Amino acid sequence: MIPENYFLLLTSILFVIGIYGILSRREGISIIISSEIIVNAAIINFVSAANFYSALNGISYALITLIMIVFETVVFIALMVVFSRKTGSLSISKLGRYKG
Amino acid sequence: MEYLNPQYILFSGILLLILVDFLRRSLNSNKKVFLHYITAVFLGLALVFDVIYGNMNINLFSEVQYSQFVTGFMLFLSFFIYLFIISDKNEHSVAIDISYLSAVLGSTLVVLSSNLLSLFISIEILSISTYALVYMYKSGNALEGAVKYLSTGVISMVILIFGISLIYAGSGTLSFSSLHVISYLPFIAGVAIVIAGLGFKSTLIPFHMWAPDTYEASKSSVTAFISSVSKAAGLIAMIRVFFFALPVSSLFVTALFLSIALITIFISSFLASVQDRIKRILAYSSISQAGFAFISIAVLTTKGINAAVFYIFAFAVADAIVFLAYDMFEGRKVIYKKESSSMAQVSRIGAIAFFIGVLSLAGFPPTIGFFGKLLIFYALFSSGYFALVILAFFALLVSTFYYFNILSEMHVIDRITRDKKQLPVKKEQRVKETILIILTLALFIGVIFA
Amino acid sequence: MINLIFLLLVPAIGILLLILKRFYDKLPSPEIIVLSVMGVNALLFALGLVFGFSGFNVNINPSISFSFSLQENFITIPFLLLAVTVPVAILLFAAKEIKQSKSIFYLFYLLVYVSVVSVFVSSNLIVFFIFWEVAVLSLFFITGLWGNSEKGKKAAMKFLVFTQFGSLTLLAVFILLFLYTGSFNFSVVASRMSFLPSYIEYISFFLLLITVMIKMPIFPLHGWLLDSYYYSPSSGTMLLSSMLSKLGGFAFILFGFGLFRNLLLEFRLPLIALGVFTAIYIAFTASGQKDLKKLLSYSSMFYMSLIFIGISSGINLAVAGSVLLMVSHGFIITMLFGISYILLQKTGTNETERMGGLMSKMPLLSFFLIFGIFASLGVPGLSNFPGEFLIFIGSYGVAGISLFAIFGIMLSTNYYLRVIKQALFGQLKKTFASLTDLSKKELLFMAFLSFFILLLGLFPSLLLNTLGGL
Amino acid sequence: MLYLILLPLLISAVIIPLLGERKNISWLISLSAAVFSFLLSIFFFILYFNKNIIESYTWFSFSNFSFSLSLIGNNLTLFMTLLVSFISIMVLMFAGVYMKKERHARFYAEMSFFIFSMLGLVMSNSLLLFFIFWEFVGITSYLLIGFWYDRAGPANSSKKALLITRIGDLAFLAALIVVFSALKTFSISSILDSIHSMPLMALAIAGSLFTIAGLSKAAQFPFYTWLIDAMEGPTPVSSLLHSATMVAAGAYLLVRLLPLISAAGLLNLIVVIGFITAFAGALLGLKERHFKKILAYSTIESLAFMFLAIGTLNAGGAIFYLFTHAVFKSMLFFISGGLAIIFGTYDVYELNKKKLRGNWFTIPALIGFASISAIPPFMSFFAHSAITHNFNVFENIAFVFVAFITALFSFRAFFVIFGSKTKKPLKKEFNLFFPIILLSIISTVGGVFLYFFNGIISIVYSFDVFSFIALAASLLGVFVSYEIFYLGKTRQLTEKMKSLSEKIAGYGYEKFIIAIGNSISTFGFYVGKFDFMFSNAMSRIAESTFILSSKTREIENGDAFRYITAVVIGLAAILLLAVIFI
Repeated sequence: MIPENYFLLLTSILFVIGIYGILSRREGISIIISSEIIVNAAIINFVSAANFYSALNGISYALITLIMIVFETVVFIALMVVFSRKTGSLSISKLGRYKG
Repeated sequence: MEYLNPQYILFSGILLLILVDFLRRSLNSNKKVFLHYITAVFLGLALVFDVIYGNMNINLFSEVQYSQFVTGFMLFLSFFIYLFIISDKNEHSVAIDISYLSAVLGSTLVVLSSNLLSLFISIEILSISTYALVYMYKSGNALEGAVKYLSTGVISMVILIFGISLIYAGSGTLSFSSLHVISYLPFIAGVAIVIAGLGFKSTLIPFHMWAPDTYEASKSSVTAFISSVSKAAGLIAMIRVFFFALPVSSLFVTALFLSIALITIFISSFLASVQDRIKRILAYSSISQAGFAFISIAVLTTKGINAAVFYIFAFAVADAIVFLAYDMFEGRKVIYKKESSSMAQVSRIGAIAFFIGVLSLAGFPPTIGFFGKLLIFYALFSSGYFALVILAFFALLVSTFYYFNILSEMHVIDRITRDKKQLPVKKEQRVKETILIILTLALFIGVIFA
Repeated sequence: MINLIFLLLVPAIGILLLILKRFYDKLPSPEIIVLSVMGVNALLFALGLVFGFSGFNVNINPSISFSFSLQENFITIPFLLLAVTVPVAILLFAAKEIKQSKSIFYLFYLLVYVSVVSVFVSSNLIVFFIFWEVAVLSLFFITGLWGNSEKGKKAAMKFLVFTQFGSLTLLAVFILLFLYTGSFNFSVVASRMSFLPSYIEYISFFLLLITVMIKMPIFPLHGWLLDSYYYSPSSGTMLLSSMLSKLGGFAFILFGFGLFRNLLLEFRLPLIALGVFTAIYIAFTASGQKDLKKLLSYSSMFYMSLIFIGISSGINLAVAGSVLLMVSHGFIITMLFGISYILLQKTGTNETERMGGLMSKMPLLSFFLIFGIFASLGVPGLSNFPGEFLIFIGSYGVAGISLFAIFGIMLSTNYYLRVIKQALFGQLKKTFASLTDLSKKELLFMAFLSFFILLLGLFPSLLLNTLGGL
Repeated sequence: MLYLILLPLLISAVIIPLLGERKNISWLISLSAAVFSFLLSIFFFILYFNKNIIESYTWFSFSNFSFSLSLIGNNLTLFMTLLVSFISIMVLMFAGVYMKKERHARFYAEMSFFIFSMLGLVMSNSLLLFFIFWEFVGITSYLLIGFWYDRAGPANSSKKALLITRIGDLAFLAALIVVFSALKTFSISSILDSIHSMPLMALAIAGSLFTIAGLSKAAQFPFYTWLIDAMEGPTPVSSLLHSATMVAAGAYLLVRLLPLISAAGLLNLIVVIGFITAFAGALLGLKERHFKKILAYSTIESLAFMFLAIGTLNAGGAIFYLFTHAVFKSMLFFISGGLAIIFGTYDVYELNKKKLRGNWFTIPALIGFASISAIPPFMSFFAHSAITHNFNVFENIAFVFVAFITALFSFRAFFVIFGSKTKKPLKKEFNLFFPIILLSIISTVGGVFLYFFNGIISIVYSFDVFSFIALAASLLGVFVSYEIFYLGKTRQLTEKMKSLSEKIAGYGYEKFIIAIGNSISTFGFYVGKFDFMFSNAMSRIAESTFILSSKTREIENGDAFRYITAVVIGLAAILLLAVIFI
């Protein structure tokens, strides 16, 4: 039985990796991919905690999360498609019409 | 009777619309207007049922003391904002109706959720449909607004779910009734991350940066929805989590919340005062309103929560009014502060409603904005935060400054009599003005809910 | 018995009529509407003096103790007299001054009127505050929209931000009172003042002081005064000086003297010293002014500082004197500002040095200017004297330092006489050869105010007898 | 019923402006009002002789404090009303001649009000009422001095007069407040009864403030300058101001409050000031060329005599001298005015060229100047001896010098004006002739009043050695001035005297006062500037924060990536805080 803390450590590392991924690239797609890493970390958390507390609802939370994040990703990618069609690039830094 | 509550109504509305849209080929394109009316009817029905029967009460979603009031005003605002949207003869697709309905559904669900995960789901529903609304309701450069909103939103959502998962890992439950504070690092970290995640929706600094741009980029009537109903949902979520679920009354949380609130109030006020475009001023002012509501949440007392709920109501109505009114002016190219003088030419009633709305935002009596602030200060005083109130006064002064900069430029009034040259008034403008009048009346009558 | 609500209802009807005038042009002109509203109100007030006033109460939201309740209190009558009469005079004046957007101007005008009246009669602190703010707002717009075209807006903004801070501190006081007494109702609050812990009492008292010092205004917080007095239209300046500054004094008496009397007595020495300092400082400041309107603005503040001395002495004699002085100063300063505007209109300048010898062309105006100046110098028989006298007698009993304020009167004699000498005496300048004297309407304005100045000066007991409750 | 004396003049003051400019009617109204007052005064004088009737009315009252106005009828006050109304009749008659060509309504209304105030002042028993009339007198005199407002001189001098007397008014006000706070009453009679129950401090303050009030009203050192300038006003005004009203009010106040002043221990100070003023007035008068200003200096000096009497606790002497002085001084002013009407000048050397000796003015003028110098058998000789009654040796010696110098400077004027003989007689106008003759008769035979006077106020005469020495000094003064100014001998001495007086005049007291006035204005100007900066400072601070925030807005540069970064930074900050704190 792997201790709960190991999972937490793993997910924290994943979280940090995800954050790093978000900050390191400016392409919309890399943002969503890095976000997926964080979501995966969350799912791992849910599942491992469900195992730890031997309660099933953790598993269902993980599934629900998966579904919701899929919606989000879909919307994001759809928008990115439009975006790349309009601007010819995926970098979200290219926007600057509205500012301070 | 059990099913006659707004959530089911809205949900069935969404289903109906999807069905009809699916069968759209067989429908005449003139009939699209009919779909809008159906949407409006569903919203209205939801409002009526909320008033009569209250909300749904199931496992993950349950009523709390203020939920009927909050969903009530959310539905009220959504209904009128929607009427305002459809009073424009612009063609818009059924998709917008659907996303609008689901956004409303999401925000009412946020109020009711009694589990962190259901809260997350509700916020997701709300967020996703508002992304769609911002993008699909075409105006100028909606894409930019949508992208900014969405990219910030996605990150906030994943942060939120990660925080929730940490809380689950720490405590083994996500239900508000069984959650309790434990001093366990993952749990604490989870709570901290949840603060950050929820901060996005309620536009607290530093999670606010998308807001001015998105507000400015999207159509003003949509902005009205985002800045009132959707933001109200975010703040209510804060209340749900930090007052009911995790009653953490430690000094640290209070200090953190208060400092976030103060930073929000001050920075947004100062930023608003240097803006040139009216809509952006309003956007920042809306952020500062959220700060005020949050300052009241931050004291984490019953008085504070009551004050916050009332204040959320107050600023949501006022925000809705100013953005809706601004929608009328935006169409006539009233963009910059110095152009506000021509507001009254566009619509006199619109200008007056805008005026009163801004007064309410600035907290001038006898509007409910004043009573909201009264309650907030009351809550702060009863918890003994005297210095905080004085600080808040200064922020209020700054906000008075920028609000009245618009108003004094507005000549609400000066030009009306002099220039007989009124733009031609269309029938839909009359409808819009009526809506504004009703909302403005709410600014005065709302006192009874205090 | 006259119900106090009528005093509010009549102007409210006037406001409605003004709004309706937009749509039905057949209604009489705004001036006439406002004048008749004020006439009816004055009549009601007179009837009320004879038959007595009765209170009014409607509960709106019991959970925050918000009820629309009106009630006479111990200093209402003199202030009501001021609020009911002076605006009539200002109206006579504004009818000439305001040329554009009349109906809107009078809308704001009536708003100021109704809110000042309501502040004086309201017995619920929220109602008090609401009308307090409405008055500020209306004057903000009057200053900003009808004032000096370049600087009016900035001045209005300064006025708003300053007074808004004062309003907020007042609000804080109200909330603190509510917190510990559980009610916004004035009489209930007054009866439960012992519930307040002492530190809360201190805090509220100082917050109240800030409010008062901004509103009246008193030395360190008077920054808004000059700009907003100077750049307002003259009728706005009159409203500011005769009505708004009196609200500050009213609040100070009602709350400072009525509720926090112990603290007032405790702090009266420093407060009186502050008042004396302000008086002398402002008298010096005014001596340095060449511009008549600026000079009058500062001199108005000088009298407010005397009032401050009177109230902060906490002796009922001096407080009664402050009430008298406030009422009388309302009349006098209105008249003086009116004259300064007429002079500006006729001579094209506000600087007394550039006038000269106007007396030979405008004997009536000169008469009223000299009359007003002597009235404000406290010549017995005119209305300032009883007030000043009572203030000095009362405050001397507790702090000998208050006598030094008399030095300020000396200085004001100096600058007022300079005004008379430079503007009225001396040789008539050739450019002014075609000046004409007061018109009928202006004469009426002056005579109306002079009547009250004389009346209150000769029979101060008219007001003093109503102050028995002090 | 005493207020009846006041009513006619008040009514006339109200009616005259209402009637407007009509030929002579204002004059008639005011004159008849004064006559009425005079008759009423006689009536009341007889009625209340040797009684002490107090009539009290409550003006207003508040919480146990009653602000009452009361009039008192006794020998002193009613005698003063007689004097004031009598002199007023004379002055108004004279004004009928002098002011013929001016606008009447304003002048006579103000005159009536002025006389009304003075009558009220002398009768009032309540200090409050006293103060009220005191203020009225001051302000009406301001308006009267500035009657010719369109000339530069009156405009300036009226302002100066009111400013300086206002010092006294406000001192009076302050004293009033001090006294009232101590004794809770305004009634002079009860105040004087209970002086000893007053705290010493309050007594000293009140006493000195009252003294300042009296000094400034009576144009004593250091306040005397306004009186000289006040000569810019019309001559009837000057004569009224100088004889029985304005300046007399100052002395009268101190006479009424003499016990208080003496209890405050200020008598010696008053004596010293009296001597300083007397010397200064006489010396300054020596160089003056303007007839009215010479008379003004003599007024200052005469009032100084009254103050000497007051300072030696000799109220009767002061009042007697006040009466005497009122009579001859108003006559002298009539003469100066009459000459000015005929010759159009007040300059004594100009008048000298007109060859005046021998016309009908000569004898009254001689009587007048002799009265100034206190030469028997004129009334003022007796008055002088009444003044000196309580003097000690030093005071007596000083007074001898004063007597000499007084005679010198007053006869200088006489000899200069009436220096050369004329041939043609001057026309006599009744309104001018009658008052002058009547007053000169009174000044001549006034000594007979002595016994009568003694019944009114207790006066003690002291015809001792010093009074004869003083008389001798006066005669010497007359002789010297005859030698110098009439015969023109000893030019050197003349020059020396002139230069001496010019030195005194040039010691810059006038300049000093003007400098004070200017420095107040300048100081006020800088305070005003400071205030302007001060009030702008706050808005400056506000503006600087806006500049700061216009920098902060740069952070939001529209780059969505930056927004995400902000979210992450916020998250990191919160996390860090959470971890650190827990």
